[in-house]
Amino acid sequence: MNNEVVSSLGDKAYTQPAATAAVRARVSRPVLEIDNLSVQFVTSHGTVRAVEGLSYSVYPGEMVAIVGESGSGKSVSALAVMRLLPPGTARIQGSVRFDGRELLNLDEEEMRKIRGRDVAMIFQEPMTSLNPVLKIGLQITEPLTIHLDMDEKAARARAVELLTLVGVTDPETRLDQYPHQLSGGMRQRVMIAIGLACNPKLLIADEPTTALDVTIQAQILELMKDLSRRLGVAVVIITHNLGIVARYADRVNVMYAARLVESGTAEKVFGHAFHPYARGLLSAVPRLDRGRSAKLATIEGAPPNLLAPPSGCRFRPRCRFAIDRCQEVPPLEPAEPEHLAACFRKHEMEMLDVAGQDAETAVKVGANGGAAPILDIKGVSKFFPVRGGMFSKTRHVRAVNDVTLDVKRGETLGLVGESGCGKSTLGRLVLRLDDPTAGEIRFEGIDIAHLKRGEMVAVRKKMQVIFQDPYSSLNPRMTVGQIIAEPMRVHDILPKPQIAGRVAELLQLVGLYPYMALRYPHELSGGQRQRVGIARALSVNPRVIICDEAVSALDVSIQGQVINLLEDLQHKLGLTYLFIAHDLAVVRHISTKVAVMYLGRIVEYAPSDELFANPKHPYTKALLAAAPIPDPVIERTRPRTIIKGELPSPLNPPSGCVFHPRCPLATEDCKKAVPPLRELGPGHPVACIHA
Amino acid sequence: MLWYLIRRLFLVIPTLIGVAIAVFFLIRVMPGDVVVVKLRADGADVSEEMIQAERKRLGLDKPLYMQFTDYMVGLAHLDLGKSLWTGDSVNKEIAIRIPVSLQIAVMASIIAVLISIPLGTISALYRDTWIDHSVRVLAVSGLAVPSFWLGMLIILALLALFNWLPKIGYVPLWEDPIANLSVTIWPAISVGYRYAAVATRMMRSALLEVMREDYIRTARAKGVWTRLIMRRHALRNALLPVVTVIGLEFAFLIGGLVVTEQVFNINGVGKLFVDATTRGDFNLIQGLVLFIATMFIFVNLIVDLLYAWLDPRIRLS
Amino acid sequence: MLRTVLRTVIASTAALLVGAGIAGAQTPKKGGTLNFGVVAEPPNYDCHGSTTFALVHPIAPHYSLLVKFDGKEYPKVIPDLAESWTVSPDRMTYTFKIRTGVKFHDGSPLTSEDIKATYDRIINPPQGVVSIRKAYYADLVVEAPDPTTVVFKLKNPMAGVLEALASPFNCVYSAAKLKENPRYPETQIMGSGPFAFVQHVKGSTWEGKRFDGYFRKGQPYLDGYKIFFVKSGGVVPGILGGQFDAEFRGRNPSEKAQLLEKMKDKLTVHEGTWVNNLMLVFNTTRKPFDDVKVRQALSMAIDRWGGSDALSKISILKFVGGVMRPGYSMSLPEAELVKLPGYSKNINKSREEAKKILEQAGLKDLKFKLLNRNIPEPYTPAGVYSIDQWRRIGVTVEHEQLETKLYQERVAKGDFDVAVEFQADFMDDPTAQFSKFLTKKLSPSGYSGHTDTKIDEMYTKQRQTMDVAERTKIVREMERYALTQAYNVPILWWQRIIMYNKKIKGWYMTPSHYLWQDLSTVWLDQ
Amino acid sequence: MATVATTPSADALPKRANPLWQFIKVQPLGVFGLLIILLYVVCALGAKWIAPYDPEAIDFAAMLAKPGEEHLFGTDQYGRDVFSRIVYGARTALAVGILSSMFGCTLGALLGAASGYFGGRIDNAIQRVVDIMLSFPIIVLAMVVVAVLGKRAALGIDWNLIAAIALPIIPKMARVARSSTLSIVAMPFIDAARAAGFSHKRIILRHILPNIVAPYLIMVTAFMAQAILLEASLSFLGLGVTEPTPAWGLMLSGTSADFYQTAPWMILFPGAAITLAVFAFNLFGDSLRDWLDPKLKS
Repeated sequence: MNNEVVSSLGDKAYTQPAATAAVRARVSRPVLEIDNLSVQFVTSHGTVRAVEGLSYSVYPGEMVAIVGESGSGKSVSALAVMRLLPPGTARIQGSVRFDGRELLNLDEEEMRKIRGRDVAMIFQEPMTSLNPVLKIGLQITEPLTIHLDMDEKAARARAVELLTLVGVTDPETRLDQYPHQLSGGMRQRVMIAIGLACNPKLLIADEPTTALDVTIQAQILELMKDLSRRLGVAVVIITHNLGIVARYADRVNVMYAARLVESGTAEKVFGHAFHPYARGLLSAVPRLDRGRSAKLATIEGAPPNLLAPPSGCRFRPRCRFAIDRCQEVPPLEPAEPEHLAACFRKHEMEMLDVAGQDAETAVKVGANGGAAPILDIKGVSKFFPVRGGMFSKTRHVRAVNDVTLDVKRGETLGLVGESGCGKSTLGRLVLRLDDPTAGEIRFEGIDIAHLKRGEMVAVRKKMQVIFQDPYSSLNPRMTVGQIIAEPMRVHDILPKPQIAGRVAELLQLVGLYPYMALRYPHELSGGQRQRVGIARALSVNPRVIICDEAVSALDVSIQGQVINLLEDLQHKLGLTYLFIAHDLAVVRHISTKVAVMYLGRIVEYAPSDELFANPKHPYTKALLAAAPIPDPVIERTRPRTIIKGELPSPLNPPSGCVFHPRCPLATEDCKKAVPPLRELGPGHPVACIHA
Repeated sequence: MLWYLIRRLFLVIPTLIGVAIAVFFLIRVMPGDVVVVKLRADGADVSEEMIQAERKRLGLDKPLYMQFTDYMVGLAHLDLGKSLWTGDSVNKEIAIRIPVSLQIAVMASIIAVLISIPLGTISALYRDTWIDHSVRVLAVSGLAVPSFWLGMLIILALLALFNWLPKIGYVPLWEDPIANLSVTIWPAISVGYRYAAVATRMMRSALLEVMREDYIRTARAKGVWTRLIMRRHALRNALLPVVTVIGLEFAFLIGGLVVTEQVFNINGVGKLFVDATTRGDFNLIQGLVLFIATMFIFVNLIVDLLYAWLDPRIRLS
Repeated sequence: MLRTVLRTVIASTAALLVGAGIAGAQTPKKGGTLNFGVVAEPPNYDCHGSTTFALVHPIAPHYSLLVKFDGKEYPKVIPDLAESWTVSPDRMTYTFKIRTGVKFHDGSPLTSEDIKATYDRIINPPQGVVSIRKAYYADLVVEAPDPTTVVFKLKNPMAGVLEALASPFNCVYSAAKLKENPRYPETQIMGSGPFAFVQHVKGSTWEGKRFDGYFRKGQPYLDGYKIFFVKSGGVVPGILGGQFDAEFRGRNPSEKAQLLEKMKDKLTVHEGTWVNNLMLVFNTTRKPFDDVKVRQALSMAIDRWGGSDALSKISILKFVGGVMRPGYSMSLPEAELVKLPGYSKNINKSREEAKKILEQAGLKDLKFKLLNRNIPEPYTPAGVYSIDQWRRIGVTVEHEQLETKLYQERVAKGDFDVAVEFQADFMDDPTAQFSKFLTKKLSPSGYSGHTDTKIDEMYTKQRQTMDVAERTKIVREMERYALTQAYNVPILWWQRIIMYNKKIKGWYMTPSHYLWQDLSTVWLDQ
Repeated sequence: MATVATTPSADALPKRANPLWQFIKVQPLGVFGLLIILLYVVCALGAKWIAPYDPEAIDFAAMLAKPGEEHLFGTDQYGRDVFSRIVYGARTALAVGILSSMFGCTLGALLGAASGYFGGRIDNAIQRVVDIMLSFPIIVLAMVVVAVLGKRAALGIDWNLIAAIALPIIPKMARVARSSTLSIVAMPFIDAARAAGFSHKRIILRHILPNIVAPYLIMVTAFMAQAILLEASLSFLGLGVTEPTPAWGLMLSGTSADFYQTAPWMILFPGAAITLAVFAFNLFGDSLRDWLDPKLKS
């Protein structure tokens, strides 16, 4: 819908060093000073200490990031600043000073006057954060009429101005549209426009891009950074994405289990973190700029339950370097100028952790190059019919369009692309959860695309799947043991008496304990559930496992654990993976070969290292450019080509090369014919006439 | 929107035809003979021969398929046939009874809407206070009290307090509004209570749900004052499910009327239906059932359209 | 030979006036509209094809009859269109002198032709016309030798001819109009009665206005009447609310109590017997009801005298009687009645005996189903009461209350154990009252299915016996026999309670709710 | 790697609490409803011992007695004890309410689950039938069914009445079950089951049905309330239970209607009994929904 929209920043690279911003910030008074803030929720199960002793400041024009895994209290702290937490259940203590005024003492009416005028907030889900039954115009002008007493005409004019500012084309028309008529990216731009309406001094963005695709994420973040600098608005950005922090934040606050564990400038925190959690986090995240050389370092275990957190340092149970003293709460103290950490052993860390960095190298098993492909996909398409009106023709969503791929035994094929590109559908076709419209899918030489239901059973024992959402991929009414045993029972893999033993074995294999067989899924954490999903897949001794966004929903530290597990299993059991993901870094880390999909088609296909080192297709390049790397030093020197526009509707794909409307290299020829895959290197086909 | 309307209208047709067919065959397997009831009503000694003659006169001796064809042909002309009891056309029989039933139904709906929206809103706003609790108790009771019993209690109360009983017989509103309302208001309250209760509950829970929505948080973050949040942001969204419930509950309203018209001696569609069933007047029953079902289908159609109109996500797609 | 021109106004013989004082010989006042309720609505307007009071109450004022029952001196038959009549000595020819100058509502004169056409329509209905009582008149041949004379000739001897001709359903129609359309009475009203038709709002009201050309000079007194069709429960509110002032079918004692409480001094109340009863029909084709002993035992279990006291307070069931209405000249006197099984005043003895009989028959734990209509008054109390009575002798009875149409079907098919039937007609004549006691061969409503032709023989005999004393003897013998055989046994006879606003005068209560409803003598004292 | 120590957190998870205790703690109103229901159940089962009089015994000496020591809730026109009739009436109400609701919901759930799981033509056909059935207001459908089927009593229960009350429930439950099934079919664990090559039967029985138990239970309780109300309405119209069987709706109908203006206790108490029963089922149903519906949980 919005292909024509061009990012307001175009191809501008980031040139101003972050340090200057920080220095400039020092000279003025902080916009926001948070001191010893704590938030508690009283629930029927007990008191949840969601935020404890949080202190930080934000200076004008500065972008401060708050990083942490889910449940670490980062969003709650932001809502507490805005006093938007439900009044009955939340207990807020400490001090929040905005422009010198103590916000926590204000009465509701005074606070209301500050909200939206001096402090604005942007939320994660642009889909649900806009009122579906009100026009965009009204939603933008609302703060203007409320806080600035503008009349309707003036407010409308300002709204047009704001929409132009955030890069929404045709703003006049947009004002009379409803949120559902806009794309996700557009909605988030509208949210930003609402936030900026009254020229606030502080903008709090709570995971503003988590729900968006990587290319759109880059557009939105660039916009925010640019606006922050141009308008001098201080920005607090809450995120779990370390790459974003590295690329955009001036200063970083790392939260763990309701407390701040490390705080400092981006360079210093990313350069040499002091707190073992921060260090672990940084090494646990797969990096786009590193190949599949090393196993990911992981933080074992899971974050504590905030109903009954461990005493002392909250990280103690997971910390390799914990000492007796850690039973006291470590204060957040400067470890060096502008760099604070809450760890008693912060100064020894540099020394201690080196030993830990003994990541095994060369885990790589090269694909046995000559072997015949175990999975051979030829010209597969899947069109979903969409019923139009009563009198209009049935149209088709071309979810997968003429895809050809092959996977060799023991290999991992990574399949990347943005949401809606058809990668999951392709996975479902391979599993025969959907029937392909055309083409053939050969598994061990048999075309399974046309097998009957009964004949598929034999294949199904050899091909299994792991899904993204660890919450809904396990039947909530069955115990873990039943879930894992079920395929074995049904397919008579093992004699009945041996099944229980095998379940215990499998649980251990995936890093769980046999006693967990009696638990129900909801009694496990997300990471544990994903392990159960893996155990279930392994129960039939499969050859191939389709991993459909298998780690996307997990927190960074857990994600690292699961990725390592998958790699281990591959070595042990000689598994072949089809790894579907949108996170380029994860794909790079785990895959031997990578295929990039766009709008139902493969646009580029190459061995992993080759693809990331030498991307040919402009879309691949754009994807890589848009994905931030969790290293501010690298980020600040990386040229950033932000791809414009958004993904077109697969109902009505562009003619010729489907990427041409967004492509910087596009010419008239691109609109004419679908570009064929051309071999531009050994095993490196690309579908672009300009590459 | 226009397309939506047309499409919805077209979808109604097969349902109506299905209803018509189902009604016909359902009724034909109904035991009992209208002729016997009619001729032996007061116990007269009626010979079998006489009964057969009457059956023939009413066309009940025709084979089923012929009766069915006549019925469907009639329907195509919007003709529901003739009452086997009175010999008058079913259309006419129904038309006579519509005004009073319709008026009561409309009044009950108005009562429901007028009560439920403010009450549900207040209840949600003052959640978990005594106001909320009393509204909820009132609402849950509304679901529990049988409308006919409520009607009897109203009569008892009127008799005890004012020594006055509602009159019988319907005077059109425009002829004598006071006489009209003194007849219709009581059954309207009897059946409207449940209606109001259901809508109040829906209003309350919808509003509470809406208040948890992200866009309400957005509005608060914008600094919109609470009353404006309620009016502009919450109410319109919360009304959507309430509108649906009002449509669905219309069926209950009709059901309530069937029983309550007995209590208040209202010469309405409900009473006609009960009479027709007791008499076994096939044509009238099938005509009435078809009529009521059609009404219900159309009320829901209107509600759907209203919903679509209120919700831009449907209106503009 | 009977010849009656009785016109004195005296207190109703059958009516007991409560709280109303004695209706003195006041001079009727003219004017006003009589508003009254009717608890059912006629399906169509044809008297000949109907059996219901729902037709009589709205329609009787529109039509004249040949002769009619006297409201004040029931069961005396008095002239209506007939001025006088003679009966031949062999009682096989009845000659009626018709009034002159009688006009239909459309102004056309009424002659003997119209009466002949009417009775021809009743006796030999043309195609498409329903005449329910045609069998009753099958022995009659009608002639109209001149415009003022109608002659009925009997093919066989028949008792009670005059009473039969006084049927309120024998509305006299216009011969000319019948010729045009023999079915006109179904949808149109065109008679010669005291009131002309105004309108019928379905489910709601019926209106008539005075017919100035009515043949009785000075009558009717009313300007018109308006009927409100209400459910039974709507009568009391209707009268209390002042919407209408009377209901002429009959109310139950609790309604009487309610109305008396609220409008004591403004109410006239009549109470008396009613030519209606509820009876138990035993299905003699089923065991054990084929056994006369069992039937008697079941009848004996029912305390009629005690039930009369109690049920009369809550329902319209009241009088203990046999096949004939208690108090009617041909009925069995009480002294004889109490000797019959089930009528003993010593209920305990009676029950003991019943128990013994059942025990002897090996039916100690007898279980059966009682089929009944689901009409609250008086069927439900009758059912509930009977079941309770049977329980006292250890018999378990399940109550099957069905909608009338389903009930009718089951009874007609003979698919029941015991059923609660009712007997109702506009007169006490045994020929009408015994129809349900006969074999199926003779009567379609001989539901008990017995094949005892002795009753049939006695029935035919009494019908043909024209001497009243002789006939009474046969009838009493027949009643004794029928009650002893107990194919059908009456439970209780009904009480008729009529209440209306005191301002209504000139209405007399007969034991039948079908009679004296032409409203020609009714006036309003206001 | 395989020996990773993962699970200090597993033990930190809240212990599996006793669900009944949980319910009592979180849903006091629901417990209140449940207690009332239990009270009725006790009445129904122990009617013999609780009721001071035989509910069908006529005693004209005590006709229309006012509530008092002798007769707690007074007597009706036959002198029958109203309190005893209400106690026994719980049998009818609960039997009809529970049985019809269970039959209706079970049939509806099966239809809905089949409709949602198989989709396509089967779904279309079932949906059309459901649409048609839903076009009749409940009482109208029930009345026609009662009229069509007549009465068929066995074990002291009129099964045709139960069928008549159950029938209108079927399409409503089918709708709910279908949408629940659709949302469950969309869940990855169903895909996992299909990918594992399980049969339709196994998927429906093991994976879908157990997961629509919650909406099923919620609907069963909700419809029990409706069924009791519907039975009362039908009995009131003279189409349900017959005299002298004690049933609440019946106690308000027929000849009782002639007496209630002078003997109001005859209708006050049975009506209150209906109201309280429906109230209790609604209260319990609401709480059950709040408790079982994960959407509203947080």
